[in-house]
Parts: sequence; structure tokens; C-alpha cells
Amino acid sequence: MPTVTEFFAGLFGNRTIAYMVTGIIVGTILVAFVALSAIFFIWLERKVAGRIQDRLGPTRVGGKFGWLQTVADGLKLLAKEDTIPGNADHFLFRAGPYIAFCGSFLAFMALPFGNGWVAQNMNIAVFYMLAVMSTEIFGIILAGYGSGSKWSLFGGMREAAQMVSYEVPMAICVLIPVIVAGTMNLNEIGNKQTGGFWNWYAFHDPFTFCAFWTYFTCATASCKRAPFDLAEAESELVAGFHTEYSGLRWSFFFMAEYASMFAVSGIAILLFLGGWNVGIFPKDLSETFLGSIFGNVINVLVFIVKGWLLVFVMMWVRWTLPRLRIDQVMMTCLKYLLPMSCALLVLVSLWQIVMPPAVILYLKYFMAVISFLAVVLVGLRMFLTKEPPPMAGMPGVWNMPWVKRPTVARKS
Amino acid sequence: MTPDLNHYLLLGAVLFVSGALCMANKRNAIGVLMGVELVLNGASINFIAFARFNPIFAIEGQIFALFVIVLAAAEAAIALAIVLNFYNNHMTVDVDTAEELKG
Amino acid sequence: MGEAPHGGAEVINKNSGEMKIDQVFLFWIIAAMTGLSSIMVVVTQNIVRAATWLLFALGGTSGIFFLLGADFVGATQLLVYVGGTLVLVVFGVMLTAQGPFISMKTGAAEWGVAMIVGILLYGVLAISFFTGNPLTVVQPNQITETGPNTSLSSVTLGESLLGIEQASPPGNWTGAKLPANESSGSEEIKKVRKQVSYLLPFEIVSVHLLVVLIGAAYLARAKRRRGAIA
Amino acid sequence: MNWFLDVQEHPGLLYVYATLLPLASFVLLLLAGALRTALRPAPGVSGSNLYYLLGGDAPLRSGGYIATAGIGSAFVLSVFGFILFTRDYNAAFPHHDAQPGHAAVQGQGKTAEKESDDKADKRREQFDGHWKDSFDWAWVKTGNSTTSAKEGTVLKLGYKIDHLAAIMFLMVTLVATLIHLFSIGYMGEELQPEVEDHQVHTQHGSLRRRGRFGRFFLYMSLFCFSMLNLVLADNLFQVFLSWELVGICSYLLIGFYFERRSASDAANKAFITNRIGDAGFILGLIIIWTYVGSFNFEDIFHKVRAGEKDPSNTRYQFAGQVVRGEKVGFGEGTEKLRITPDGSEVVLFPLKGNAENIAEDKTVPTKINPGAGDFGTMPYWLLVTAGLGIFLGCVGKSAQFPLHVWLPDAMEGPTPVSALIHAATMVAAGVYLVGRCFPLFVPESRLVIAYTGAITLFVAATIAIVMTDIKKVLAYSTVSQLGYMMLALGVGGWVAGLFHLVTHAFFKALLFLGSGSVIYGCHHEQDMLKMGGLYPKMKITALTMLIGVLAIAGIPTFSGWFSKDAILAEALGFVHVNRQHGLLFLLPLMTAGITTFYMFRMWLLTFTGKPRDHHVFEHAGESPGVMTVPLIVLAFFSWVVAWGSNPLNPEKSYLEEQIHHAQHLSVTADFGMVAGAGEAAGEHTETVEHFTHEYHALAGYLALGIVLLAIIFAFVVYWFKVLDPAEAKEQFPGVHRFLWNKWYFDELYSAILVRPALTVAGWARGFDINVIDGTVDFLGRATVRISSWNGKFDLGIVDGLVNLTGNVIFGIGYSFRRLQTGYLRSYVLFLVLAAIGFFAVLSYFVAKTAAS
Repeated sequence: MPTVTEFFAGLFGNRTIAYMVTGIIVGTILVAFVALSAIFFIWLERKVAGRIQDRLGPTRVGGKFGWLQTVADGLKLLAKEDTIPGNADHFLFRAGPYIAFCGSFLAFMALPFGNGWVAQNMNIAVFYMLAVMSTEIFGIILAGYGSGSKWSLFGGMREAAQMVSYEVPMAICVLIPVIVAGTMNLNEIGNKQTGGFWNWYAFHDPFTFCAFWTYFTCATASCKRAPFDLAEAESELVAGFHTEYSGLRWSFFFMAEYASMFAVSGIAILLFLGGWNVGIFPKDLSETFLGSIFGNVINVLVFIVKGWLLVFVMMWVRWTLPRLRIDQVMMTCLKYLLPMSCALLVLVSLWQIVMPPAVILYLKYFMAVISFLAVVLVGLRMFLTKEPPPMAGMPGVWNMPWVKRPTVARKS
Repeated sequence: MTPDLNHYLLLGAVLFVSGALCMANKRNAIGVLMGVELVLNGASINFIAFARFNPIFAIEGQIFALFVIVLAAAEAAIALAIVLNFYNNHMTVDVDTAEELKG
Repeated sequence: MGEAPHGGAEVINKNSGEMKIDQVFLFWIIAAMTGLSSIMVVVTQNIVRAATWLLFALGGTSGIFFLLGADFVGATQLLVYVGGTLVLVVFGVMLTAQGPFISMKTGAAEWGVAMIVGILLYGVLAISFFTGNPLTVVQPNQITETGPNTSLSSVTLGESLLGIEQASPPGNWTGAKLPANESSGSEEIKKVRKQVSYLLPFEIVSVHLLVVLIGAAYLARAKRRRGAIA
Repeated sequence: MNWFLDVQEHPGLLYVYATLLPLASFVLLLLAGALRTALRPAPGVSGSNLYYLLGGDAPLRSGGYIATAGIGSAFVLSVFGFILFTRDYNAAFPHHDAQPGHAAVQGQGKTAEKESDDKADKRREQFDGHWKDSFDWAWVKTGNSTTSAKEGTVLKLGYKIDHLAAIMFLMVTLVATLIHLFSIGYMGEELQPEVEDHQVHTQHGSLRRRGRFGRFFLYMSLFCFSMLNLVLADNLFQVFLSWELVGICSYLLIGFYFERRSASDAANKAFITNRIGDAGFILGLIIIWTYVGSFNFEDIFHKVRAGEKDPSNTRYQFAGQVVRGEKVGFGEGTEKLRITPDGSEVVLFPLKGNAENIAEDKTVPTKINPGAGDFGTMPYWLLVTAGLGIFLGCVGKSAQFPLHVWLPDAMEGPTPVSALIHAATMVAAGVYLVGRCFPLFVPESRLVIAYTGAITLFVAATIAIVMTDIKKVLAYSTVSQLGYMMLALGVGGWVAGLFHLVTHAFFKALLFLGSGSVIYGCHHEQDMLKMGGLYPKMKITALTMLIGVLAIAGIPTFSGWFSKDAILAEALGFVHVNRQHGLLFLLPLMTAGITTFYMFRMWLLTFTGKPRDHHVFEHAGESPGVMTVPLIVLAFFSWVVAWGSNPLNPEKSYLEEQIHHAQHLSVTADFGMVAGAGEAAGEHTETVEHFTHEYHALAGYLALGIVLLAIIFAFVVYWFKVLDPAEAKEQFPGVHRFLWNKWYFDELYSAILVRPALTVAGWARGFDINVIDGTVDFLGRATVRISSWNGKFDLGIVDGLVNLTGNVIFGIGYSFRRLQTGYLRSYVLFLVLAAIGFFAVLSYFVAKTAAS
């Protein structure tokens, strides 16, 4: 399959222009995806938060489910006055959001959405993504410092300390599937998990299984999502590093946050959860009768759905768990996650060397099936429960039709 | 103009000279540290450029650049520790206050 | 470059003849950004702004690395420098700042002297580049496109760091013998190449890093300030 | 150490132990005394417990017990040693028992003789191993022989036991033990914390000092050790060491009351006089060391005397002397005697007579056989000199004329010291050494010895007549008796002289201790003229002293009778052969009478008659048992010590027999000597020995007659008072004054020695003050002047140059100092500049190289 660049090179007859056009097109697609994702995520977050908090969330804007709520918010933000505090360092204040967003966005450059559908296929894609996402910290710090506000500064410093710390176990957890796969090329890693879902690296052995949860915890923290959102702890620091921001600059931070959420989720999916593979077909869809393009379109859809699922899990966690104290955050990282990840790294290497192939094979099946059954059981338990939740019947509650609405016994 | 080795070297020289001037001109100790980083980066650019433009150094160049990065990280850590001590002792990070060796 | 490179007239890259990349555009953008940023680091008086410019300079450097096909080094540069060292530097700034946006001015005379010296130094370096460059053996038009298939594999890099000889491309500085079946490169390169193994330096650097970090932690530990704050 | 303890293999070590025991007690007392002194608190302050344990302010009596125990143990060891030694000797030399006193057995078959010789050699070897040993003590580095312990370059310590040493050990330890015992009583008042010395007057009255009981016994122990070591020694060097130790001990003990001017003077006198003698001794030592290369007695004797068994040794009369050697041709018309102890040759100088027989140029001694025995060549005159030198030492030590002057003054010491010095130790040392070194004395030397003894005995005896101090009488009697011994040795009566030494030790110790008892009883009154009639007051003392007097007078059955008769017989035998030396018999014969007279005079004056000083008499009393018991023991020994199988036969003395064995063992055997010196006259067939035996009875009768006359005379004068000594004094004032002033010896020495010495010293002092001091002062002033110039030069020019250099460098440094701004940034700038310079230079040279 010729690459897009070659296609344009043939079209224009000039490689330089072909490169530029390719870059513009790919960049536009990615930016659009990130922005639209952000819009969707903000809406989703509101809805999830509402449901988890027994509310309805946005309901009105755009008709059903309030699906235009985020667009309306965006319009409001665009129209808002771009204020800069007098005490601020203007240059830094302005640069902060862009740097943060750039850091998140650049990560998408190496993220394959489908088999071979990647902006830049790199040997070290996963490493590159980690590296690029780490630059996001700097934007946060600059925002915190440049605002000239002590709340912002506190938030920035907390963010810096937290992210620098959590990057270490996260990187080590990333190394675990990389060791299993033998490459850092995300495209190859995804290709290696083709076939049944028992081929996903999360089920490869107990350590990758543990590494998945460890990685997801670290990823949550590095996206400064609750319960690790110390940087913007509103009960303590007003709004943390973006206290002084408003308007579009503020929205850039949120775009960066949601972008990085999807990015780390994408990494998790590619490394642990089979990437764009559905998990039930023996071959990659792009290599089947569907053809490379159509198959890949399905792959991309599968990938995005998977990513959204993980982002949904992050939201679910956010609105479920209370926020930790900063010392607890650091302790969790340095005293538990870091040693754990190191141990996993060593053990997974030993597993590769020591274990007989039969054990590796059958344990894979076993774990995959058990996990699948667990998910199925939880789902059934969730949807098939006969007992209504305590709040059932209250207004606005998502009604499951097969659950009998209880009659509220009134004392007469 | 197609960039050849000398262009990369000149870019490295820019970084190097900037770093040296940064060391010479910044009164802030951390500024001096930044100068050091710039100097090291200039050297790294040279290494990588040599690695690219001379197959004999294909591996060495990259590995030396890696070493430079690692050592720079170590240097930054220790230098910051020194700066903190300096600050503890002088209540400032102005390197001009450290003139005990003045002749 | 006016003269032909010394000694390597027939040296041919393994990948030469394949797809070539026209790097001019990207090179000039990134080089300009890097150079300007580094100059701005010098010029800026505010230390945090200088750090920001430094960020751009370092990021630009990593871009140069990517451009030169050193993906791994570039990513490392980003991860270690931008994500680690620079944050550390800013930490340092904030831990030692006495007030907001502190700046320490440098005298005009010093600026003048430094400028002269800097220009001199740059001149000397430039002259030394152009007066003779025996190290260039690959012409720019022989540089291949970067990408997963053409750039130096990080696996190769890691294996040479681990000292796996069969996987290591030969080098000429470590003295290991070239295996007889090694077929990469021309005969002339084979003559001068020898195998490399960087396991020991790798270990030394690792231990050095550990020692330095412990030492830094010891040096920077909290202790009572000497003398009362006047 | 095993060697040291192996008494079974080396029974001679018993004597070594006996020697070391007094040394041990000396060390013990020294340490205890030092400790006590160190712990002594300041007045009014209480001292440590240890201080009071050591006696506190008052000396402990146990010091005396320790010393007495030491020397007493030594006596016990000596007894055992003597028994073992005689048994061993009788086993080793069986046929000498049959004919004691004969050096060699003649007249047996040749084969038998050879066999017995072999056996005798073996036995002799074994015997020597038992009783003789030595070990290296110090190497004297001669020439380049530093590595090997070559014979002749090593000083050895060793012991050699023969009968003489064994008997001396018995005598010395017994007498010393008794004297120690006596001293515990006699020195009792030294036990007080404070002793008042009435003879020393200070401005605060009599001197008051601490008691010195321990110190006294300290000195005594060292004294005994020195004497025993002297007897023990098998070499001259060890003898010399002990000799000097004895000297210093006598010095310390004579000067025991050193606060008294007289005592310290006496000590000095004794010491200085002995120096004169020791000078001669050292001279002798030097000669012997130079020419013999060994101090071992046997080595010396072997080398200066030919072996008895050497067939080449025949006796020759040569130049008026008898020598042994082989006559060999010595050029035309002359002859040379070769004495071949080691194949070396000795050229004897003609001392008198046929000097014309030897060419002048041949008289120079030449070393003929350099090699192993290259010390064998000794000119005869050096042999004479060495002998006389050693004898001079003995003269000093044994107080012989003309160095006898110190002994009477030595009476200033405590009386037990006098007893010890006079009887057993110091003066005996001289005689003992003469006996020990007898083979060194050639006939000329012996003649000198004999005449010295004769003069001494006569002079001393005459002085003793007029002395009134009881101790001085005894002192001169000692001198006189020592003269007898020397005389005996000089005339060849080796056995007789040493025999007399032993017997004399007993009765002289008895007499001195007796006099000490008298003095103690009379509260330190020593003048006989103030005594008298003391017999009822102190019967034991009087009777024991009477035994001593009888013994010294030579009354039959008393020990002195045996020995004095032997001496007189020897003298008579010698005189019979050498008629020209008649005085050598007449003087001792007369003196025997004089001795008897003054000894009886002493006893009668002291114990009989009426008390002349009632004060003294009333306070007089018998001494305590600790003093009388030694007297009784000594009296017993003074009587019976010389008895043999028949106490009435003076030639049958067991003691004399034993000394005879010693003569065979140590003096005559293998050294080419026989006892009698009468051969000097060339009488080969009629030896002095022969005459000695022949005239023994005659001499005895003569002596006895004179002694009896003297006793009668003494009784006539001092008992019946027929003659008044005061009248005699008035009748012969000159004689009396002459004798009273001790023949003016002290005055003579003062005139010819002391005064010239003082005068010369005065001149020297003047020279010192005027010339030497003046020169030194001048040099000093000149130096100061030059130094001041030098100082100016130093300050002005040298320092100026140095300062200039320093200032210049300082200036340069000061100007360069500004480059060190201390600013980190400027250093960086300099660094960059240096890099630029470096690159510039480098590129210049690169371009130049490329261009060429």
C-alpha cells in the first residue's frame, strides 16, 4: 500500500510539497479528532458525573441528552474576555496552554488507529509518546508560574512533582508489554495481538495483567485525573494552575487533558488490550476480504470505541473515588507503584525465560476466559438484578425497564 | 540549500556559543546551569550529525549522545543540589556573591 | 563544502539509492527555532523565561535528532531533558526565588565583552569546520529517509549497549574484532570498522547516575541555614 | 637457662649461686631502700602504707636478716660445694691422695705412666667440665676480626674452682656470715629513726641524721658479692672488675660515717691509695692482654710458662735466672732460649750478668711465628713488669709497704667493717691474687714480693707496739700479718702464704669483733689507755680474744702456729739456699716476737689491771648474744681450723693439705713451675722444698722461743709492771716519736707527693686563670665584635636582597592578583578565551602543515 506521501508526490511531482500537504491533512484530521473527542468527552463527563451522582446532567441544549451542551460552552468560551492578571508574566501566561496542548497533541502523531493508519510510523513510537506527553508538564508549570498567583503556583508545583514521579512507574509498566512484544513500534505491537482476545497482552501472563492495572493507575495520575487531581484541587487551590485562565486558553487546557486521556488510553489499548483488534476474528480485519481500507475503517472504529471505554472508566473512577492528599499521592507512587512495577518488570522477564511454552499458552487461555467471564458476570449482575437500587424510583434516575419500580410504602 | 554536515555543526556551534555566553553572563546560578545544558546539547548535535554523516560513527555517535544526555541529567541533579546549598549559604543564587576566591 | 571528503570517495551507504528525503525545509525551520531559542536563553533576563526558551531550544534539538534519524536519542532527549532536567531546573528556580520574576542584571560592559568573545568563539569554530572536514563520508544526497525501515533500529542500539556482538554493528573505537561473516558496508569500511560493545560504559553510567542522585539528595537535604537571616 | 640450673652436670655452679646470693640480697635491699626513699613523705605528712610497711622512718631490722640470710646461704652452698669438690677431686686424681704435695709421680714404668696419663687426661677433662666453665661476655674488636669469636678477642666471664677457691669460699662466707650476725647487734643504734653522732659537731650541736641500718647491710652484701666473685673468677678481667667493686665497697664502708671528717678522709685515702696500686694492676693487665691475648688464668700461664710435659722444656740457668726452654743457636757465640708453649719463641733479655754474650741488635724481640699463638712472644722484662704491676695492685689492696698507710685509717669505719676488710675480704684479695697469679711472677718479681713483705711486716709490727687505739693495734697487726703472707709467697711458700691467709682470717676476724665488742661495751671508747680491768665485765669477749691473741702469737695447737711456722720454715729454707737474703728470715723471726708482745700488750692493757677510766669502766658491759656467739664460733675456728690428724704436728694440717692440692691443680701443674723458688740459686739437686722440710722443726722452735720470750716480756711490763712503758717512752723519745708517727710515712708522702702536687696545681690554676681564660675571653670579645659586623652585613645586604626579591615578587603577584576576580563568570570567560586561543594556534599549525 503506497503511503499518503507517495500518493501526493505522484500528484504534485514535488516531494517537498507532498510532505507539506500530507502533514497538513494528517494534522487537521488529528486536531479535528482531538477537538471533537474533547467536545464529546466533556459532554460525557457531565452526563457520567450526573448519573453517578444521581443527577441527570445536561439535558436541554441540542434537544435530547443535551448533546450540544459542549458546543454551547465552547461558544461561550470563545466569546469570553481573555483576561490576563496584572501580576502575570504575559509571555509565560500565554505560552503555557499552547505548550501543554502541544505536548498532548504531538503524542497522537505516533498513535496508530488502525493497522498502518498512523501519522508517523516510528520504531520507538511508545517511547516517543511518553516523552512527548511529558512535555505537557512544562506547560502546566509555566501556567502556574506565569499567572502570578500563589494558588496557581501551588497547583503547578504539585502537578510537576506528581507527574514527574508518576512517569517513572508508568514508563516501567509500558516496558513490560514492550518486553513481551520485543519492539516499541506500536503498529507491530498491535499486529502481534491479532486473533482471539486471549492473545491480548493483558492476558499474556499474570504480570502483564497486573501491569495493566498499574499502568492504568499511573496513567490516570499523569493525566491529573481524580483521584489524583491535586493540581486543580478546587477545595484547596480554587482551580489550581488554571485559576487565572479564562476563555479559549482555559479550553486549551481541557483539550490537552482530554487529549492526553485518550492518548494514554490508546497506549493502554495498544499495549494490553489488543489495539484495533476486535478479539474474536482470527485475522486482522484489514487483511481479510474487507480490504485494507474498509477493514481498517472498522479497525479504527474498534480502536476509538475501546479508547472511549477506557476514558469512560477514568471518568467513572473520577466521580467515584475521593481525592487523595498530596502526600498520599506521592506515597502511592513512590512506595507502592514504583516497587511494584520494578518487580513486575523483573518477573515478566523471568517468566519469558523460565516458563515452559505450554504453561504460557494455557495460562493465557485460562486468564482470558476467566476475565471475560468476570466481565460478563458483572454485566449480568448489573443489568439483571431484580433488586432495585435504593434510589430507584426517584425522579431522573435512569430507569431500567426490566427492573420493577418499587412502590414506595407510605405510612398512612 | 541542502543541509550538510557543516550546517549541523554550525547549529551545534550556535548552541555551544550560546551556552558559553550564558555561563559567562548569567548571574543567576541556575542560568549558568542552563548554559551548561546548552553546551552539552550543542555537543550532542555534533555527535548525532557525525553519526548520520559518517557510517563509521553510526553507533558511537548515538551512544555518546545518549551518554551525554544521561550525564547531563546527573549533572543537573548535582548542580541543583549545589545551587540549593549555595542558596542556603548566601541567601541568594547570585554567583557573584561567591567571590571568596577573589585575589 | 568546497572540497571532497578525505579518504572515502567510494564509501556508499547501505541504503543509498533508495528513497531520498528533502530535509531542507524542516531543517531550516527547526534549526532557526533552535538557534534563536538558544540565543534567547542568553538574552533573556528573566530566568523562568530563559527556561522556556531553553525548552524550545532543547525541543528543537530533539527535532534535529529526529531529523537525523536518531529517533531514540531524540525521544530520550525529550523525556530526560524536557520532562526531567528542565522541570528540575524550574524547581530550582522556584526554590531559590526571593520574589516574583526575579532578574539579576548583567552590566553592559560585560555584555560587550561576552559578545565579542562569543563572536570570536563562533568564528573560530566556524573556521575550523570549514578549513577541513575529513569526517564527512556521506554526502547529503545520500542521506536516506527516516522511518521505521531505514533509520537505525533502537533494537540495534540497545543490543550494542548490551554488548551482543552478533547484533552490534561494527565500530572502530572499541577494538573488538570484526566477525568474518559480517557483510555490512563496503570492504573499505570493513577494514576500519571493528565491533563495538558498550555494556561496560552503560553500566558505569548507570551506577554513576545512581551515585550522583544519592549525592544530590544528600547535598540538597533540608538542613538548618547557617547564620541568621538578617 | 637449663645450663644455668644444671647443677648435676656442673656442680661448680653451686659456687656461682653462692656468689650471686649476696648480690640478690644487695639488689633486694637496694630496691627496697629506693622504694622507701621514693615513698618518703614530706615532714608532717603521713606516708603511704607501703612506706610504713618498709619500716617508715626507722630502718627495718629485716634488712640485716636478709643480708645475713644471703651470705649464710652462700656459706651453706660453699660447704656443699667443698664436700662435692673434694670427693670429685679424690676420684679424679687418686694417686695424689697418697702423696699430697707432689706435683708429679715419678719412677713408674713408662707404659703404666702412659696409660695412667691417658686415664688421667680423661679424668682431668671430666673434672674440668665439672668445676670450670666460662661464657662469652663481650667481644673486643681487634683489627678486622669482627665476625668470628676468635680466641684472644673475647672477654669471658667464668668460674674455676680449685681447693684454694673452695677454701676461700668457705672462709669468706663463714667469716662474713658471722660478721653480719655480729653487725646486727653492733649496728643496732642505726635502727633508730634519728641517730645522734657525737663526733660531728654542727652549729646546732651534734649531728642528727637518719639511721642507716639497711644501707650498711646493703654495702656489706655488695662487698661479699664482690669478694666471692673475685675468688670465683677464672680470669683476670673478672678479677679486676671484682677488685674495683671491692674497692668501692671499702670506700663506702670506711666512709660510712661520712659526716665525720676523719671518716671521709680515710675513705678517700683508702680509695686513692688503691688507685696507685690499681694503676700498676692495669699496666699488668695491658701487658698481658697485649702479649697473651687472654685473661684466662690457665691460658696466660700456658703461654708464659712451658708445659711440664713438653720434652723440649728443660731448665736453664740463664742470666742469673732459671728459665725453661730449649737452647738453640742464635748466631755466632750467642745462644737463645726458646720457650715453646705454643711453638712461639721468647727472647729473654739479660737482666744482669752476661750481656756481652748477646749482640745488641739481636736483643730486639721478634715475632717468629705469627699465627694462632702469636701472643707467645713476651720479652722477659715485660713479664717482670707485668708481674710487678699486678703485684703493685696487690700491694695497694693488701696494704703492703709502701702503700700500707690507708689501712690504719680505715679503722674509721664501723668495727665489723674493719673485721670484714681485714680478715676476709679486701686485704685478703691482694694476697689471694698474688697466689692466683703466681706463675706470672718470675724470680725477680718474687724477690721483690718477698722483700716487700718482710719490710711491711717489720715496719707495721714496730708501729703496733706504741699504738694505744685498740683498733689501730689490730690494724697494724693485720698489715704485719699480710706482710708475712707476702713474704711467704715471695720466697716460694705458696702453700704457707695462703694457709696463713685462711687462718689469719679467722683469728683476725675474731680479734676485730672482740675489739668491736669491747668498744661497744665501752660506748665507743677505743683508747686502751682508758680501759683496763675489763675482764670481769666481759668475760666471753676477753676469753675469746685471748684465744685470738694466742693464735696470732703462734702458740702451739692454735691455728696461727701452723701457718706461721710454715712461713718461717719456707723463709728459712729460702735463706738457706740464698744466703745473701738472710734478712728474709731474720725479720719475720723477730717480728714474730714483736707481734706476740704487742698483742699481749693489747690484751693485758684492755682486760687486766686496774680500770684507768672509771667512767668507761662503770658503763662497760658484756655485749648481747648476737655479738658474742660469733665470737665464740670464731674462737673455736681460730683454734682448730688448721688441725690435722695430729694437732701437735705442724706439718700435718688438713687445711694445708688441701691447699697443696690447689697448688698442684692451679699453679704448678702444666705451667712449668715448681713451688720452691730456691732454684733461683741454681741448686738443682737441693731444692728449697727439701730444706723447708728439713728446717721446719728448727724454724718452729726458734719462733716458739722468741714468742715465749715476748710473752714473758709482755707480762713483765704490763702484768707485773716491772718496767714502766712510760719510762721507756721518756728514755727513747726519738724512737717512740718515730714509731708513734708511723715512721713518718704520712709526712713523707705529704712532703714528696701532696705538697708538690698542690704547688703544681697552684701553678696550673694560675695558668688557667691568666692564660687560658684570657685567651678564651679575648676570643669571645673578638667573636662578639665580628658577629656585630656580620650582623650588620646580614641585616643590610643579605636581608636586603632577600626582601627585595620578596617585594618584587609580591608586587608582581599583587598586580596579577586582580585577574583572580573570584567571579565564576569571568573564569568561564577566560576559559572560552583560552579555547579560542588554542583553536587559533592549532588551526594555524594545521593550515601550515596542510600547506606544506
